[in-house]
Order: sequence, then structure tokens, then C-alpha cells
Amino acid sequence: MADQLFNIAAVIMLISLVLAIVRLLIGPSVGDRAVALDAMTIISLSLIGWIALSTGRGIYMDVALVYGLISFVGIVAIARYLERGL
Amino acid sequence: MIIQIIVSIGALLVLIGLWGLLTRRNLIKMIIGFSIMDTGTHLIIVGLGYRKGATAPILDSSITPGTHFVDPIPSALVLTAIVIGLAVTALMLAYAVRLHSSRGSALIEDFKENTL
Amino acid sequence: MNIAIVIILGVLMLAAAVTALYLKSLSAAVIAAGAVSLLASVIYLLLAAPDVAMTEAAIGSALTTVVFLYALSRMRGTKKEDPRD
Amino acid sequence: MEILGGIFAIAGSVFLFLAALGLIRMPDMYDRMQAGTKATTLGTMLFLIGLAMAEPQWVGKSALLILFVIFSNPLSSHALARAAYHAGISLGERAACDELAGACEDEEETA
Repeated sequence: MADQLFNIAAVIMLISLVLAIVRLLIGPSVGDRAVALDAMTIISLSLIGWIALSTGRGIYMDVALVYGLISFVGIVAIARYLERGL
Repeated sequence: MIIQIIVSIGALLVLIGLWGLLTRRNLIKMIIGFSIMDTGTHLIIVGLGYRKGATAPILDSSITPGTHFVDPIPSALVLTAIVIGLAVTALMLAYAVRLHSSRGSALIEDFKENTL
Repeated sequence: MNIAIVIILGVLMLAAAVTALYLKSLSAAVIAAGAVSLLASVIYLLLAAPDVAMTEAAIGSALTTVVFLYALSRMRGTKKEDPRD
Repeated sequence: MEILGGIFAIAGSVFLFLAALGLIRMPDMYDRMQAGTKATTLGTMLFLIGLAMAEPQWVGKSALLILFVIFSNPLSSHALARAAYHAGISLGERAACDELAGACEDEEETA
């Protein structure tokens, strides 16, 4: 029962990943694309948590930890570039 | 089944990267195409080491006797190749920045033989 | 289930790769190339290679984007400072 | 307990879906940023709480991950909004007033 609930959650997250990447592909300005990349990073972090649960390996959660630490470096670099400060 | 899908996705990525490398005029776009090609080859190599129903070859408490592992050699090779790919990309970007600062343009047609 | 997720992520990767090469704006192309690396990292995790996924997330997605944007800002800077071009 | 974790995970993924829907449907960039960063933070937190309920031995990693998300996601969204304002992306025609307009000039004078 709980596994089915988590599978439904994974399907909803995949749909939202598709929607976020659609905004990344059609976004009119660079800022829209950066926001979509940020949302994609967070959604795929949750997806990695689901993969760790479905395969039963606790070591996969470490990948999500690296995602959480590293992901905002890229976004801050994009922001500094847009601000002409990099 | 999953290996064929992964290998075909990787091969398509290599082809897309090669197309970008050959047809784009801006140096930065060509380097982006090269980096996409890099990702495609890494995907092919990792995909060839996958076995159905296997798990990662890392020993912890959730491993029981009789568990199947994937081949660890391709992932070790790809681990090195990713780092070297970053170094190659950074070297190409350094050349692009030097060319742009000396010639004032990043388009490939400004670097022909007869304009030297 | 796994195969469906791999197909969806692969199609999204191909779309992002084609978009990265089609876009006129260079910084948008760099962001799309970062998205390709991000999705590749999830696929590596599905292929049971968490070490490769970790390295790809740290180096391929974050550090490559930073290096590209640094080079772009250097190119923009020389153009602005040198009025002869 | 596992069923409760699954319900938390469904709630989190629904918030992630609403965030992605907001990314598609919102009219200008600052609205999209509002939808795309706040809702994803809440959704990820709920999903990770559900994950920790379903697998109780992962509660340390989930707590650390929630801490990282709480620290890094508002920081990156703030940097993006500031950069978008400085890069000259317009607020949209429905914006009532631009309270940052004077503040930016002051900052440039003092700098």
C-alpha cells in the first residue's frame, strides 16, 4: 500500500519535471530558464529520494546530499552572471 | 532492453553533439556541442556495464549473500573521464577567450587562413 | 517502471540538447547544457552507478556551468573595454 | 506509519506539481519565480518527511537534506530575483509600484 502511494508520488514528480523542462525550453528570457533549472534540480532531488526508497539502498541518499549542497552553486553563478558581477 | 534504450539515447546525444560541433559558427556553441558529445559517450559506457536486477557494488548493511552487482569497471572509467572532460572543456574555453581577446570575435569564420 | 522513467528522462535530455544548440542566446544555451547534465545524473543513478551520479552532479552540472559562465563574462568584458572592435 | 509517510509523499509531490504548473501558467518572470521556488521548497520538505517516516533508519540523512534545502533554496531564489531586477527584466504591466527603484539609485551613488 505504502509502495503504491510512493509510486503515485513518483509519477506526479515525473509529470512536474516534464512541465519544468517545458518552461526551460520555451522560456522567453534567461531568468525564466534559470528559475526552471532551479525547480528541475529540486524536483530531481526528490526523485533521487524515491529511487533510493524503491531500490532499498541507503547509499543513494548521499547523491541527494551532494545535489542539495552543489545545486545552488550553479544557480548563484547564473545570478552573478546576469548581474554582471562574475 | 534497458541497455539498448540507454545505448541508443547515448548514440543520439553523440550525434546531436557532433552536429552542433560541425554546424554552429560560435566557438562557445561548438564547445557546448563537444560537452554534449562527452555526456553521450559516458552514458554509452555506463549503460554497457548494467545488468538487469543488479545493484551498486558498494557494501553496506543492506547487502545479502546472493545479491547481483553491476560491473564496476565502466563506472570507474567514466568517473575519470568526467573529470578529464572538465579539464578539456576548460582548456578549450581558455583558447576561446584568448582568441576573442586577440581578434575581437568569437565566430569561426573570422579565423580563416587568408584573414591571418 | 524503470524503463518508462529512463525513456522519459532520455527524451527530455535529447530535447534539452537540441535546444542548447538551437538557442541564439549563449547564456541560455549554457543553462540548457546544464539541464542535460542534470538529467544524465539521474539516469546514472537508475543504472546503479551512484558514484558516477555524484561526480556528474558536482562536476558536470555545477562546475561546468560556472566555467562556461566565467568564460562568457570574460569575453563580454573584453568587448566592452575595447571600443575598437 | 508507512501509510502516513506515503500520504506525506503524495502531498509533497502535489506541491511540486503545483510549482511546475505555476512555472508554465504564470504571466511574468517574478510570478514564475514565486511559484517555482517557494512551492518546491515546501514540496521537497514534505516528501523527505514522508521518506523518513517510511524508512526510519534514514532519518538523519533526511533531516540533513531538509536543512540544506531550507538554507540553499531561498538563498538562490533571492540571488536570482536580485539579478533579474538588476539585469533590467521588467516587472510586467500589472505591477502596482516599483519600490526598489529609488533604493537601487542610492546604492549606485554610494558605491
